[in-house]
Amino acid sequence: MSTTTQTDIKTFRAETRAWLEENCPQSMRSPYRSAEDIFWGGSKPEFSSEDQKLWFERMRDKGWTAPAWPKKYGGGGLNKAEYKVFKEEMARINARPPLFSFGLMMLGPALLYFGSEEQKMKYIPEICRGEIWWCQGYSEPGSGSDLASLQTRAEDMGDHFLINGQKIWTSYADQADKIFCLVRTNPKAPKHTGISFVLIDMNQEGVTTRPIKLISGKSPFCETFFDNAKTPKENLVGTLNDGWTIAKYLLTHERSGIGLMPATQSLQDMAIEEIGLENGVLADPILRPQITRWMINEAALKLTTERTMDEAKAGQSPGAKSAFFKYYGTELNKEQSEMRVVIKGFEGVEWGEDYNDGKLARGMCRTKGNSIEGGTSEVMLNIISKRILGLPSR
Amino acid sequence: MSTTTQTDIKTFRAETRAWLEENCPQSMRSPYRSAEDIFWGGSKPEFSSEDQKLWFERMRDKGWTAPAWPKKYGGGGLNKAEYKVFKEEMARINARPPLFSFGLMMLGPALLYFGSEEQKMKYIPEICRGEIWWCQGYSEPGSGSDLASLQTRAEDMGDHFLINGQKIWTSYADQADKIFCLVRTNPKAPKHTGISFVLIDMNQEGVTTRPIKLISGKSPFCETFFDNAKTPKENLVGTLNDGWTIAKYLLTHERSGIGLMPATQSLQDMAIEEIGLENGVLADPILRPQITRWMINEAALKLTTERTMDEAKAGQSPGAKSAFFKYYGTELNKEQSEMRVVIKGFEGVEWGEDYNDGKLARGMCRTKGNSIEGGTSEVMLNIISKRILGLPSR
Amino acid sequence: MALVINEEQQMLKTSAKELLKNRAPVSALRLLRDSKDSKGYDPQLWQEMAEMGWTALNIPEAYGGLDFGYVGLGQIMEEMGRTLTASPLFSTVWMGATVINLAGNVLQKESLLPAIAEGTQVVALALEETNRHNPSRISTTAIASGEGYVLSGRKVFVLDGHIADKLVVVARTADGDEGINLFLVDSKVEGLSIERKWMMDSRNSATVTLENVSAELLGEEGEGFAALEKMMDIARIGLSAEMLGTMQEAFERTIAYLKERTQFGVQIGSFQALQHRAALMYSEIELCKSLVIKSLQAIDEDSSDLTKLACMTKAKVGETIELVTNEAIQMHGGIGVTDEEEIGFFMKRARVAQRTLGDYHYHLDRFAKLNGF
Amino acid sequence: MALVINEEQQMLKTSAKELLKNRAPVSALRLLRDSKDSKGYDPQLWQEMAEMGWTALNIPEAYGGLDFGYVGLGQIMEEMGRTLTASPLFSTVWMGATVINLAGNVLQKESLLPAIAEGTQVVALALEETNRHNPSRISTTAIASGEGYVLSGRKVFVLDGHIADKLVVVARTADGDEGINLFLVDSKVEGLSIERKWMMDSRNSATVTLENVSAELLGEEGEGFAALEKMMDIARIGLSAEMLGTMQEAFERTIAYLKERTQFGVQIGSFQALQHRAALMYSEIELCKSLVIKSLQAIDEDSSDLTKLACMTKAKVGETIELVTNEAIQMHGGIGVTDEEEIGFFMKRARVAQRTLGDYHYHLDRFAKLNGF
Repeated sequence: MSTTTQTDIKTFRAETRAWLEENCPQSMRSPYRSAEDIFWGGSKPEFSSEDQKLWFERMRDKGWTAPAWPKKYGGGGLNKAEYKVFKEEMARINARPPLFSFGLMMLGPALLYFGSEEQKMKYIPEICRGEIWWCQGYSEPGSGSDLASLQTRAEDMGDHFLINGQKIWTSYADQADKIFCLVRTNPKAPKHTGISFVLIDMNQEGVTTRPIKLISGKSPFCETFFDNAKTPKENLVGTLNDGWTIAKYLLTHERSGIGLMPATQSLQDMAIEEIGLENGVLADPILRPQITRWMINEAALKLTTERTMDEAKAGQSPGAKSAFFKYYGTELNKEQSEMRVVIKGFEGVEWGEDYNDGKLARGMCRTKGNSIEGGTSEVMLNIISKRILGLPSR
Repeated sequence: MSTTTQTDIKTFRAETRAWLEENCPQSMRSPYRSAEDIFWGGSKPEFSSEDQKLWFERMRDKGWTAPAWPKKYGGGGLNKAEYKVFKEEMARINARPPLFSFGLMMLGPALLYFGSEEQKMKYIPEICRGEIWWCQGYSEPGSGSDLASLQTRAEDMGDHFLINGQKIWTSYADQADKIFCLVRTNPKAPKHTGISFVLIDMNQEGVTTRPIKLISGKSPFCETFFDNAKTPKENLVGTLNDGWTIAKYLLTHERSGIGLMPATQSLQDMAIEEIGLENGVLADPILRPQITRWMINEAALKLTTERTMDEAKAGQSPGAKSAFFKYYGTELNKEQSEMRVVIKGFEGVEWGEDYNDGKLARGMCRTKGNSIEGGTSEVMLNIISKRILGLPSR
Repeated sequence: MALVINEEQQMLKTSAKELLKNRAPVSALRLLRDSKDSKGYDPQLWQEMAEMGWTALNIPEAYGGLDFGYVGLGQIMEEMGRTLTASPLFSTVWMGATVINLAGNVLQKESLLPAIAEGTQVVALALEETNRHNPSRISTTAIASGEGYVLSGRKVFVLDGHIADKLVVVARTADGDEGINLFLVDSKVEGLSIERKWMMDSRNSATVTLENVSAELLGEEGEGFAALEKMMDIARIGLSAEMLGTMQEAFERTIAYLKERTQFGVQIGSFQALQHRAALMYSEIELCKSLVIKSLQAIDEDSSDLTKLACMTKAKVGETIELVTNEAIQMHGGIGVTDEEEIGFFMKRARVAQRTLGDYHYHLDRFAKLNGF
Repeated sequence: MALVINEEQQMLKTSAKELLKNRAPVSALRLLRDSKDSKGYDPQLWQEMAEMGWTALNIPEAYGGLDFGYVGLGQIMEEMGRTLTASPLFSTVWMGATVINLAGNVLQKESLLPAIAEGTQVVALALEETNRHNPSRISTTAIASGEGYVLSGRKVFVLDGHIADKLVVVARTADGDEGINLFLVDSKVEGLSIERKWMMDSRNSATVTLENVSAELLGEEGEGFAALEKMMDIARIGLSAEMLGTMQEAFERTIAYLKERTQFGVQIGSFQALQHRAALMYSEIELCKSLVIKSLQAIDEDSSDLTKLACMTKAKVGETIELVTNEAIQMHGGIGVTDEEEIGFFMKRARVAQRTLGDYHYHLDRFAKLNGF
């Protein structure tokens, strides 16, 4: 990577700003408002607007769907200083990410770290161009937090693996082109060993999916069934039977992704608008300190993210701290969504006939999963107590 | 025991009321206000007033220091119905118990249940007459909640046991005449077995005590050291090596004793007086719902005591429910004493020079021990989860 | 009075449990929901309930009832809470029959109570006008007109509104609480429009608009608000009994799951952190049980503590049911957030019951006010 | 600004840790307490602190200070929080020097700040008049008289009052907050009586009575309250830094105890229920750390967010220190409630620090008001 002088950076900022001003459509300059605002890519891409398509194509052509990845794999090749400027300039105009995918969020980082050069050259450019929709096959029915107990088997058939088993919580499996998947390649080895990380084509006989309905209503989650599915052996990522290493790496990535969701209206404004003030204070005297505590905790959590990044820059390793962020962020998110329901009273518990109705109630139901998916709060607390605090196991 | 007709009971009530009216001094007709108001008995009795002495002696002579115990052991011989009336009539005039002791609270019940006839005839009348101050020797340094790990040994020397070891948290050991004590009589047996329940004279060479100072200041607690102390073998209560059965019986008795302490002024009145109202509501908007929740929980806990007794009368066994009462009562007590400190602000954190100063701060410190002594809150929660809810051990 | 139920009440509870287990398990609610049932309850089951006498328990014998008392009716609610049974029992019997009995004149009682007792009349209370419970903030107007009144306004969260035969409408004849009165409105009357709402708990609720609707005053003018307040306290206790059943069922299912589910090679119920959280829930539920039985008895005894007890009970039960249903889902893990697993239904019902007649915020605040701070 | 301390600040922190470990461990506070030390602090240690420059860190170079900034001073407080060190640093430097620097005129600064920097002057703030923090409820009067003023009133909870050379007294010249002003009072002056109070945390506090006491106005009339408010925010942040140190030390000692103590044949730290409670505490402390560093930086940057940050920080730190010190005692079990074990000292200090300049109730309420609800 090249080093950058202060002058280079100034120039880069000016150029980026100008380019974004010219190329980012006005309608793409606001935070996501609903699931439809996200473009996922894939072999059958669906755009919700012309602007969304235009914005994606322009950014793709510049390599800015993955700005910090190496150019030779289709990324933008920005160095750290440039990437920081890029993010600042995007934030300045509230520009939406042009593409969101598990390829960008998870598989790409894993391949860059663990993949062979062939795998990088083959898969990463597709991810940057948004051509392939990847989904993730980790959890299995019955495995829950005990991920290492997984049962899906991949049998070595010489040139390929034969895959049998079942995955659960595979988001968007019904729309995905391919899946990155943890499978058991040595059934005799103890739990954490004998697991491998493989890439599998979803478009084949032997792979079927079924959507899962949640307490909040329809969901992106699916069950995925492998019935004599196949994948060539070159689709093994990393070392055979050492997939657990990659899994852990990715779980940490995933955890940092699940956090506070952006809310359209602040709790405080919503409460003032709906409940009103009496003698200058919120007319629900119990909710008032709850909101206040939440606001303070939320601000403090944000500052803690900032501090942890600053400490990392200063050379202090964050260690297992992602478990803390996952835990605290999801609990805060559950709290705020419960409070929104409380604030709106009878309207807050309306469900409606359609999935687009009853947003508050459904949203609250959905957040119940936050402290379960990506590692339960209990598992996060275990990690904090053992890996950060060094408390003994039994 | 005799059965009692409704007419008998009416007569008994009238007689009791008249007797109490005539014999209970006015100054004994209010709740205990401080530790000095309690008469503990013992071989060197200390009365804080003439009235206290008079009241004790009159009650003692009627056998009413232990109204429901059999007459032949020095009790009042009241049957259930009469005892209920007795308590109601005592409560009617707020009469203080004339004697309070571990003999009455713990040893007596244990002897009545597990003691030999000789032991009952020897020890129970002394207890009823308040002549002997008994203390309790259960905990040891290092045993904590794991009571069965105790190390104090009693060696069989033919006609007597030779006792060596150390006890902790022995309340008033420095003033007591005798101690009822758990000792290990079979060092080879697993933890819960090999423990015996013995009675030991404190007034002998080989027994020394040292008071323990608490975070609240001076305390009744002591450490007690046995260095070749002796006790005759007839002072073994129950079966050799089966003392654990008696210990469990007594722990349950003890737990039901530690509960909410009577407070001089209600939280609510204290808060209104100290903090005041604004627009009709308490001027501390955070404390207000805390007090409210506490009041509701306290009332609900009292009702639960009542309900549990009613259920017991109706034949439903309370099972291990005393663990719940111990847990909840002590947690509530800690909460209310913290709130009193908060209400009184700067005055609440005054300590003063003397143990009688700084009652709020010291009281709060003292309550911290409530959830530790007599079985920690953690042990109580373990008992609830295993014995009431049937959750599995690991 | 001993804080236990007597033998007769126990028999009633046992028979309720039996009927509900067979006729109205949680799957019955799911079916009503998924089929978008137009009534939102099972009229045949409702008839069976009436035959078992449930609709007559709190109605005086003089008006065709059994005069069995609210403690008994509370046992039914508790059992219905366990099965999440949808029925008009709360709207019609706890609220409707109670308020008609408290406020109505003899003629009104004679015309309405026997029909309720027989299960042939569904009555809904049209009270709320804003998003949050507020019985004093009534702007629906009632204007005397001929022998009756004419009502105009808009009511929300009218439980069982769209299936009711009669509405008891809370409307204002003058300023202040004394100006708030109760009116009987026929559900078929001109100017009344009723829009069903689909709620989180899959039970019935409606928005009701009144435009110059003819109505009959229930009882005497000036006495409506006092009757409304007393009825609400009684209904809060009934609802608390239901919520107690719901939290107990959710808790017991969770304990069973903790014993059954294994992770890392052991039953998850052997993890001490979960054990302690379970023990905490147990403790809070014990407190709720005591408040509910005491409050139910207070209704039958016409105790002067009724208001405080209702307030404490709804507050404590409301707080505890949130704790228990949240923990139930979390402890069920991934399966707990799927629609296929029933545990989510308990959480959803808890949220709507919480809002009904004041949530625990409302009652904590009210309890402090009742105590002068 | 990056939320980390720089190298210089780190060096200062390390040297503070070293000095305090050797010269002022918790046992030093115990000794001051048990000997009922007449000063309540160790003047020789105080002199050493001054020699290390601690008393000069926030004082401008023009007045003999080091102008090192509050982030550095906060590191000292955090370390002193760990050792529970009794010293006049908070009263004299955080409150005294700050308010004199904010409100005083050049002459006053010249006469007082260098002496504070050298450690030869102890200054106490006489603010509170009621049992609970309330800076607006001032009834001590200040009446102009000749060139100065005459003050009368009664002040409570005057930290280090009985060892102070100078008092900064908050008194009223007129109604309203603008009528509240600051006055310098010599501790030896006629009409002033100072009664030492023995506090739970074994630190110094006094009740001060003023009867027609001669005083000098600090700065300009009408500007006192604004300076007081800003000083209080700064001091709240300093106190929060100390409390952060206290909670971290109590937490670390508890974790060490959990690893060391065995029960039922295993280390008690292997019990999952305790592990999860420890992890919760860890999380809350992490949040406190971020708020404290951000707030300290806000002082040095003269940020417009200072008030909100001070409010948030004192609230969160206040809530967390109660949690942590209570859990620390509970997790230490029986030994935790003995006076012999030091852990109780942390709980006691926490309670007094909580009360100082507003407890977490006060600041939660204030934060809501600052946000317009």
